[in-house]
Amino acid sequence: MMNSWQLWRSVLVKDLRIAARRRSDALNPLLFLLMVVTLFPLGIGPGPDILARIAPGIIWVAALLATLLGLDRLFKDDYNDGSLEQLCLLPQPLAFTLTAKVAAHWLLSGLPLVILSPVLALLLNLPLDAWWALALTLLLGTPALSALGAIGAALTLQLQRGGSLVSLILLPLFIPLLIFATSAVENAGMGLAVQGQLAILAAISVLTVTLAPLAMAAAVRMSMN
Amino acid sequence: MTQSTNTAMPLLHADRVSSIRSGRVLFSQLQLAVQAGEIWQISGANGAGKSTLLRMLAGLLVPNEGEVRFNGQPLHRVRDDYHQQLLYIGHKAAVKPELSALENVFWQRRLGGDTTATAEQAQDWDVLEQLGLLGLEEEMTGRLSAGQQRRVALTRLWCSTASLWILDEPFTSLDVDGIALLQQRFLQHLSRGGSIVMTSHQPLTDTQLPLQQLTLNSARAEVLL
Amino acid sequence: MAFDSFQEFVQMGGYGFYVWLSFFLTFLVIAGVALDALIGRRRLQRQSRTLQRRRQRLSKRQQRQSSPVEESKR
Amino acid sequence: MWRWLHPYAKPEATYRLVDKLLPWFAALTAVSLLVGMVWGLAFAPSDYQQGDSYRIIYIHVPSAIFSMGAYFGMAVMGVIALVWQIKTAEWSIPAIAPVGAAMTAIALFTGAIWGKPMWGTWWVWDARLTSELILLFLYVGVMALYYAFDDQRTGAKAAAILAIVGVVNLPIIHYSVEWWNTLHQGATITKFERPSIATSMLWPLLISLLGFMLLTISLVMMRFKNELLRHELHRPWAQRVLGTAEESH
Repeated sequence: MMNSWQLWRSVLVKDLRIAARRRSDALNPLLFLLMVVTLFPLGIGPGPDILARIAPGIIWVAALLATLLGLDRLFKDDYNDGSLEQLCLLPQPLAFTLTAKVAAHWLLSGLPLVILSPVLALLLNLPLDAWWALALTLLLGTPALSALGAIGAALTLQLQRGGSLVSLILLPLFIPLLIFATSAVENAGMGLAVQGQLAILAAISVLTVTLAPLAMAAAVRMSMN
Repeated sequence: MTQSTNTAMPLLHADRVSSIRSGRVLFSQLQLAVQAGEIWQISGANGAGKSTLLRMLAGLLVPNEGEVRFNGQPLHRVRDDYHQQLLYIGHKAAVKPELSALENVFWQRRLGGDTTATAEQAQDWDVLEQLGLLGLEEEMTGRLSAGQQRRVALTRLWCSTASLWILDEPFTSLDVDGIALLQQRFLQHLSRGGSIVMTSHQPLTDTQLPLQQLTLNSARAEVLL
Repeated sequence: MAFDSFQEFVQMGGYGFYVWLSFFLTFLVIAGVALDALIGRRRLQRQSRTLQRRRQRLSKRQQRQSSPVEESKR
Repeated sequence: MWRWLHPYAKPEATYRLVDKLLPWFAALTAVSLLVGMVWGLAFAPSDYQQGDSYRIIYIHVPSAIFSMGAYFGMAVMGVIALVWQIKTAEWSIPAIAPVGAAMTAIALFTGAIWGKPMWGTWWVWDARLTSELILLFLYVGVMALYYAFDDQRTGAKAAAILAIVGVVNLPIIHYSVEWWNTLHQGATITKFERPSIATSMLWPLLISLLGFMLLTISLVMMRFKNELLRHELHRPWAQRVLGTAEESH
């Protein structure tokens, strides 16, 4: 019999392969993020001081919104073509299998954000001391975004137009991440310690990534109705 | 509405199951006992609850009343064992349009629990050849015709080791040859002691199949809301 | 008693507007929730009656279908 | 004719129980709220710093506490519904959510009204007000999710899952907002948390707390009765209760 780990890997590989063949789906949220970040200097004025001050907030809020955009493709296609019900019918635990899909989502939405962060920092005139903190907060925080987002996506599977509802139920849950991440970046810019915030972010991510699959599995089974 | 009181313990037993969907009683107190080596055709008008019954048998839906038993044990208690023995192909056939036919076959085999799987295997080619898909194996499945896509989905019947097949409208969009091929495969499966529960609007043409019928009678359905 | 006269009680040491506004709004919200529950019950009653009528129509039809002899007599 | 539907279902027993208890709870609510409010408004002494404006505390604090309490209760019901598959627990969630949201709304606007004379502005990003605002969003999410489903059973199950996810997050949100508040405002006077409160002010507050607890429970019971009837509308007992049952059947 196939063990859970083998199944996990093949789900991940399959999802990445499908994403590779539909590149625009993965790219659009990133382009959206880039454009939102561009809009702020245009709306507020290009003064470097004020931009640097609000940069962490802007980048993180834009990252939250970009995550929401990409959630649609997380389970919906698999739900519509019947793959998801096949995953429910496997002897391997569903909660664990679903983490493979979350991992694929993170590799396609969270990781590119981390890679893109120097560019964003540059655009918003973030001091050099702060951009590595920004990259670290994104690296530590985005797994939690993907995992929480997956709960929202799974809960709204049955609904035809779940998009705005997903934002409604998820954004309040994102708030702690936003608070600790932006504060870490701010502190780093002022040359203060950031270990505390980063530790909390890591703790939130670990907690979310371990607990969220249970809620996801319950939501997916509920959607089989 | 009730049939078959065999003395031997049935492989799969739906014991007085009822379904209430969006305020209507689709069926109630329904009895179905499937023995090893039997093939059952569930028939009934549109909306009579055929797919619902199959999903209940597969364990995707919990009956509103009654219970489904596998080897005498309630499904939720023997879920993993049951799912190893089960192959369910629903209305939506879990074929990924972004993957090639060969990749889909590989993925289907993985879902079937095959561990030895590497990307390309001789047996995959055999199966594709039998189903008349040779020469299309590198084509994206989304670009194939509906009947060809169905054939890709049905390759699972050739790869799986499951003893119980639950098939929702397997003949949909297949041509005459395809239907004949599938019925041959049914005979093979039955001769090995396997069992099949299926729905179909078409009458099965192969007279050798020891077909048993269960008709869902929607005229008796109660309107609740 | 913290106030000497009713007038003073209403004025709340100059904060009367704020205090009474919050009490009034609170009352309004609670009354709204309670009223909504009562209206909900009315709605359920209406739904139940519709349901009964539908069931009657259906059982009549079924009787007619099951006894065609009576049908022809009429 | 209805033989396949449980002859005596659990929801009916639940309904009878709630129906029997509700008048008692309602009466106790009325008494304790009346005592608490009259005592708080007329008899408790005036605060030496805030004058009589502090009397808003007698609704602000209880409603804030039970807005959280109701959410917690909703999550407990969600766990019961999902773990033991008890449908009446499932149906209680749409009964609790609007009441909790109403409590949250009360806590929010009483806080804002209190802020106006104290701070000169209707809205301050105070830790508790911000937490209440986020709590309101959480309630709105649960209710929106429930009403988005055509099938109420699925909707209730989805709401149950979301309520549980929310309650796990609630302490984290609460802590992070408090931390954020101290970070950005420094050690300013927090207007709601007084270091100590005089006993003469505390007693009416405790009675108001009791009153709001009973009020929350009574309102939930009222809505819960409706939810039970709504899901059981096709059963004879619900029709008898609603007075729409027919004689011949």
